[in-house]
Amino acid sequence: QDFKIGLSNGWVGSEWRTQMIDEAKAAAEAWKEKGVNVTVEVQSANVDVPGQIAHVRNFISAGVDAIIINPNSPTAFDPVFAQAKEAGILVIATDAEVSSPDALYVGIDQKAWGAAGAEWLAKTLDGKGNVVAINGVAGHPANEMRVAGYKEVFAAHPDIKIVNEVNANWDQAQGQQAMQNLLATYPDINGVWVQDGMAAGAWKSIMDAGKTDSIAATGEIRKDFIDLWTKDKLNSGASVNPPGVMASALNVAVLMLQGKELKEPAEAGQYKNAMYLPIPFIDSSNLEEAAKQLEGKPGYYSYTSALLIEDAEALFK
Amino acid sequence: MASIEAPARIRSSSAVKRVFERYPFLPALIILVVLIALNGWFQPRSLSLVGVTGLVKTYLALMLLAVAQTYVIYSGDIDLSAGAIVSLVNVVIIGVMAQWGGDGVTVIAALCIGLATGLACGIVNGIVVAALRLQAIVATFATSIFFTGLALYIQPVAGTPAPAAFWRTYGGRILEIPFVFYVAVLFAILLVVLVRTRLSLRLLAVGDGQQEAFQSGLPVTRIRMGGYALCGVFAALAAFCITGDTASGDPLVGGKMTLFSIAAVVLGGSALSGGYGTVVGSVIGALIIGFINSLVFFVGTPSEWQNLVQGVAILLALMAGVLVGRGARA
Amino acid sequence: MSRLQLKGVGKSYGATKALRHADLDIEAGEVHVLMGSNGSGKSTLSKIVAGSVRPDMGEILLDGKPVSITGPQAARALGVAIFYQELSLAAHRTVAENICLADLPSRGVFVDRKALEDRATRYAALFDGVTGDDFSPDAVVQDLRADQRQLVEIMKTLASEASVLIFDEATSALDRAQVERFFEILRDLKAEGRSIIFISHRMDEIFAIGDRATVIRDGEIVGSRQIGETTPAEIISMMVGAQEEKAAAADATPARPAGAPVLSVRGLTGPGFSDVGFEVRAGEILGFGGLHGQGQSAVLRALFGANPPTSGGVELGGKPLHPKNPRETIRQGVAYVSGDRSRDGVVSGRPILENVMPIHYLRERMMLANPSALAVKALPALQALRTKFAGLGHPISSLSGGNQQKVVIARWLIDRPAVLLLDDPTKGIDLSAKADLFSLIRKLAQEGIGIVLYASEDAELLDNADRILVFNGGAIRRELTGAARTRFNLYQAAYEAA
Amino acid sequence: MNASIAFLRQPLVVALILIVVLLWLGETLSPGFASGQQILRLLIVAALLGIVAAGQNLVILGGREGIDLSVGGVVSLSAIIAGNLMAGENGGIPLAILACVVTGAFFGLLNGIGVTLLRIPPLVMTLGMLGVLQGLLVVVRQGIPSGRAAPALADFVSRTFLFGLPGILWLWIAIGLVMAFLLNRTVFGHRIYAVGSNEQAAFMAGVPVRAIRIALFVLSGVFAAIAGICLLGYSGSSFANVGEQYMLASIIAVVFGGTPLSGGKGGYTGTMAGAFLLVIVQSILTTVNIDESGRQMVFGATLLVLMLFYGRGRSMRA
Ligand SMILES: Nc1ncnc2c1ncn2[C@@H]1O[C@H](COP(=O)(O)OP(=O)(O)OP(=O)(O)O)[C@@H](O)[C@H]1O
Ligand SMILES: Nc1ncnc2c1ncn2[C@@H]1O[C@H](COP(=O)(O)OP(=O)(O)OP(=O)(O)O)[C@@H](O)[C@H]1O
Ligand SMILES: O[C@@H]1[C@@H](O)[C@H](O)OC[C@H]1O
Ligand SMILES: [Mg+2]
Ligand SMILES: [Mg+2]
Repeated sequence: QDFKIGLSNGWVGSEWRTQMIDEAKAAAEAWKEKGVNVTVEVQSANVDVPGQIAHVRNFISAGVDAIIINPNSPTAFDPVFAQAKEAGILVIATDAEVSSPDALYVGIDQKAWGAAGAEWLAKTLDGKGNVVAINGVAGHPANEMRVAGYKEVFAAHPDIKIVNEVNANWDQAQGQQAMQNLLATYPDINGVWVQDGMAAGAWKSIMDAGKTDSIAATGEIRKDFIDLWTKDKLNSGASVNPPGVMASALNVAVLMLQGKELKEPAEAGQYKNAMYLPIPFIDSSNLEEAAKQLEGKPGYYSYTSALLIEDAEALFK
Repeated sequence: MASIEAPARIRSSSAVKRVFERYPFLPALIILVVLIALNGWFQPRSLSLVGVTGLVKTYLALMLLAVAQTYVIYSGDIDLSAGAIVSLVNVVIIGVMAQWGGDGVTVIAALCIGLATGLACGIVNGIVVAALRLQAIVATFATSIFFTGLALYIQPVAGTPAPAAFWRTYGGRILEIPFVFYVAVLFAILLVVLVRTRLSLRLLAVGDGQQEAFQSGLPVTRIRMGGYALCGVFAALAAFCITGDTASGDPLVGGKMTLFSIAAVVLGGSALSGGYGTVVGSVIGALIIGFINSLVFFVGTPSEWQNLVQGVAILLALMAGVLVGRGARA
Repeated sequence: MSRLQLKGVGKSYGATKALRHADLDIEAGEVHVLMGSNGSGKSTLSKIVAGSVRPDMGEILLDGKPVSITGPQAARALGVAIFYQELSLAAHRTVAENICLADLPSRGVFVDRKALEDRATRYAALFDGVTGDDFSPDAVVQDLRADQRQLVEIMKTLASEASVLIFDEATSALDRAQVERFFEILRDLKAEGRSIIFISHRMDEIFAIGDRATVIRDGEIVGSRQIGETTPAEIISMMVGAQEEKAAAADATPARPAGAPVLSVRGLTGPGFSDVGFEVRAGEILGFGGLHGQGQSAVLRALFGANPPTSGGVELGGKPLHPKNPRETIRQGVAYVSGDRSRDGVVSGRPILENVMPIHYLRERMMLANPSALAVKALPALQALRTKFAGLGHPISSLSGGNQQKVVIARWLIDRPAVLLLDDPTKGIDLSAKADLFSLIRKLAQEGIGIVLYASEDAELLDNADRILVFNGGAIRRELTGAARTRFNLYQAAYEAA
Repeated sequence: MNASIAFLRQPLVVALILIVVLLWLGETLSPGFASGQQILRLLIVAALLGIVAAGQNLVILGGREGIDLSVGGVVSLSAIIAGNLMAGENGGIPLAILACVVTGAFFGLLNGIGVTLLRIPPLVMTLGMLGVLQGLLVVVRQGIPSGRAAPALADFVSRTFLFGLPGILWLWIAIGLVMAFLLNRTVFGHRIYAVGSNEQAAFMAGVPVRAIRIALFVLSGVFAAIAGICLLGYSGSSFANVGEQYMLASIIAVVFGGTPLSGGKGGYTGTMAGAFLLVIVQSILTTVNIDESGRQMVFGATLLVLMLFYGRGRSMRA
């Protein structure tokens, strides 16, 4: 069996995305053992939404069997996915949900991801205290879902007060600057909800301000940070969006191309087309384990997990 | 008695020179033809009707935005907020359609409101740059931040879908011909008409020297504002295309297009310093960017190299455009 | 009743009083000449009337009625049009578009191309035969020569059909034939009853076309004379004021020195000239003559390395010189003064000091610039030219044109050059500054510097050059020495078919 | 009276007054904002921007629409290279500095060559170069792991070094002094202004126009590279696109410092104040609790209002 799969990634601003592509390529390789020849064609570049639509159109021109996309927009691909479907191409989105009825989402629930961090923070703070949030790019769907997730959780804890929310554009240095400004303005912060790489920046400011012991903040999953976390015994917890999501999606895609049917149709999420993957969580209880997985990896390498072929097969009839 | 002609100026090449003077986009056109050929060579299907339709759909917005940018560059100005205007108009029309429903009348009303929004943004830029005389690069960067904020206010997160009738029309066919081709033809007619206007000519004259134009009795401030207003209107048209193609609202959708629109204008042979250029060139410039991007994929560039190869190719095309254009004209 | 009247009009730029309380009457059907040295306020007055400069005080009346001229557009609406000294053309537009730009023939929002072309052709036709045959209404202005651009600016001014026409140094780049034709047109306009303000530094033109002359000195109107009732000498003495009268007269019989050759040129060929050869001796002032644009400037710029020659041999003080760029030639002792100071000379917005020093920096290979040490070098050079300035730290743009040019010349006086190339150095310079300049040049020649002088004014050449090479069609056609240096010979050689 | 108004209108003075006003405003809106410690932290952030803006300033001064949009890319690349070469070890610092400076100079040189020898407009050349650098970043990060700052570098940026100021502020002050000396007391400086104000006249006076302009772009690349190293020290580890935010910010800092984009006049002292001013505005906006949309609208409007204090172009009617 021969399948050609196109992988589209519209943002290469973080190592997470690089790792995502690498893991997906490795997953394709792994199919060889099963006698299935999966070739991947990759378009991974910094593009805007129109640019990524061009990715999809290029794949259609190239005649792929399936497209797996980490999309820059939830809704903007509806028309082009419809076109892909017309051309008989299977479309799977990962990492961010899409509204298209012609596509399937395989990845984590970003809202639950945001909520998980917030739950940990609320528990750590005993349900009370002053919290600030440092968010990614305002208006970006993944960011907004995560924000909705933490808001819901904090709303359920009347004694937790969100004193300010700022956007630092998923940029580590901006996260650090934002945290610095927030620390100066709010001397009585107890908790920080911060995403991804910005967490490392925020923690740097917290440590510079000598508040390591008095502040609890969410963390991230790159080896560098996990090491720092272990070494300085940070009061942190990180929900994991594993870069392996695209590999998981690829395995699902191949099985579908083989004509297999899902046991439970993918009908989760707001668009009723999602198949959610589990969200691991790292805190003091399993920090060591996480560190072990990352041993020997480069500093930018993220803690990961993916559906192996067997795991995926279990989901099909 | 006539003054005697100095012998040095070579007159033989003046015909070639004339041609390039009149059609400054010729070098760009040559680059484009080569790129199209290469695309066809490496991926024949990219030149099929579907492939070409897809390309037009994808890059029509950039073409329109490049044209928008051209009008301000004509007069020696620049608009770093063009992409932000696209985003703003995009969320405005999506918002209106979501509010009022997606029937034909509403869609038309939404588009009118969108045009008005683009026009208003253009006028704001015109006031800030021409009337208040702030430096265009920094002032329109500031307005771009403002417009983005406004877009975020109107629609805090990307998403809201466009009515199906809207994008199905845009993506569909009429009499077996893809709708976008009608749009492209309309667009071409519009450009031909605009070339003949007083505003076009006067913008170019202002671009040749504001002080001179003012002293000649031209209402320079009003003309420059006219350029920005036109830019706003074309940015709104670009937003319509984006909305047709993405069928949704996104407060950040146009942000990255600004710099590409400037690159497209330069690729098309217009002078950034003003006074010299064509809108056709800018359209070609936008297409060059599009074909470079797809060619990079079709030749099989490894993914981690794609951005670099695109960057280098665009830089080389920019340089070639400037150099060939100058060489041919000199 | 006067067509145009100025009453107490004044304008200051910071501390500079460009125009003080000016009163002026212009009649219908007269050519009214404005005379005055550089920076006396002629252009300021003109621009105020044309609306592009805002006066600080005073009143302007047209046909006896006070008017408010709020800008160039308003001025045109009131029937006032102007030829700008520094031109107002759009370089990438065609001649036709430029001629009609201010008042585009249109149908609705569209340009009426046909009407535009017709109108432009009509005005261009006025100069048929003197424009040069590469001139046409659809030529792009950028490709035109300086004289052709001036003609376009004239056509543009005429196309306004205004009743008051101002020509601010409209003839400075024109050749004799073009000037003649222009004057014919002016006479026709006069006959139609239009009022013309005409500004020029050329005395002969003024007496050829003017009806009345008004002299401005230091922003103040000194007085008016009927042209028929005055003499050049009277005008000049009004211009320079009592204390400087002697300055105008130049030495008519220069001594004939004959030192060693400083500069010898053989078979020099380049853009605009071919096979040019000559020799300049120490202490000699060699003149370049002929109609303007016959290669004189091009040769000088080539020798300086600004537009390098394509072939030929040059020796400077016996050593070969390869003029590749100014940097190299300056180092070897070549100096060059351009008449186009705003283009080639002045670094506007920067202090006078920085404008005097660049040659010194280069020749001394300096790295550091200590202002007080530099002032010691700069001041004598400026004083030698009697430059008027308030302080070395003031921006050069605060000076009048003539004084700016003196600063530009002064930069060559700090380190003596071996040869001084003067490319119409007095263009737009007033008479007293000219006199200063030429006496300095003579002095430099006597000190052994070889001097080549191209002057577009014949009198300057005849008065100051020891020997004149007449250029025509990019080549030297005649050499005039000693008693042969007459105006007649000069014209004859200049107008001979190439 | 006139003299004092003229004094108050000098860009540097305007910037300083605005700084004081904004600090006061910040303190009012959120007490603690104008505390000594916080001002120091803001100055560190301003220094990062200010160092990038030094190069930007030079390029802009050189005239001919001089502008360097590629600085952001160079900052990012330099941070990554530095992080990898020092890999958390102090011993790696010298090599890292050398490599970054050479890299910055190299891309500056390419820009300079494109702009002068090929006569590509600077905006176009450096915009194209930005695309190349962004692509290069992707390639580089793929091949080599992102590195970490050496402890000494981190200390240099954030720990007190002398008289209560961290090393980076001393570096910034030193750069300020060098720039002032360079621009006012050296032949090179005078030539920069000459080229920026009237290139043709400079050429005719023997100024090596092209060499000067190339040098300006090289210096811009070098300053951006230095800023990249400092940024690495600031954030501890390198990561993608760190420099992106400096592209337009550095231009605004220059403009707020009183150097018009047309070149030929202005200087670096103003730019330093301009950089600080911009950082203060941004910080105030982070500390007030409003929606991001509101923040951006206020930020955009504030920039416009601040611009009114500076370079309004001349009226065409003199
Ligand atoms: N825009 C300006 N800013 C400052 N000073 C100016 C300006 N324009 C003219 N001046 C000054 O005003 C005075 C009068 O200048 P104006 O140009 O009117 O002289 P002019 O008689 O036309 O001289 P020229 O014969 O050199 O053309 C001069 O001292 C000049 O330096
Ligand atoms: N022969 C020469 N050798 C060295 N430098 C020169 C020479 N001629 C001009 N220059 C200088 O080199 C630079 C570019 O020259 P050039 O005059 O061709 O530019 P330009 O014509 O003004 O450019 P553009 O065509 O973009 O308007 C300028 O700094 C100019 O002053
Ligand atoms: O977790 C993030 C992922 O959701 C985003 O799409 O890419 C960057 C990651 O850091
Ligand atoms: Mg040129
Ligand atoms: Mg004048």
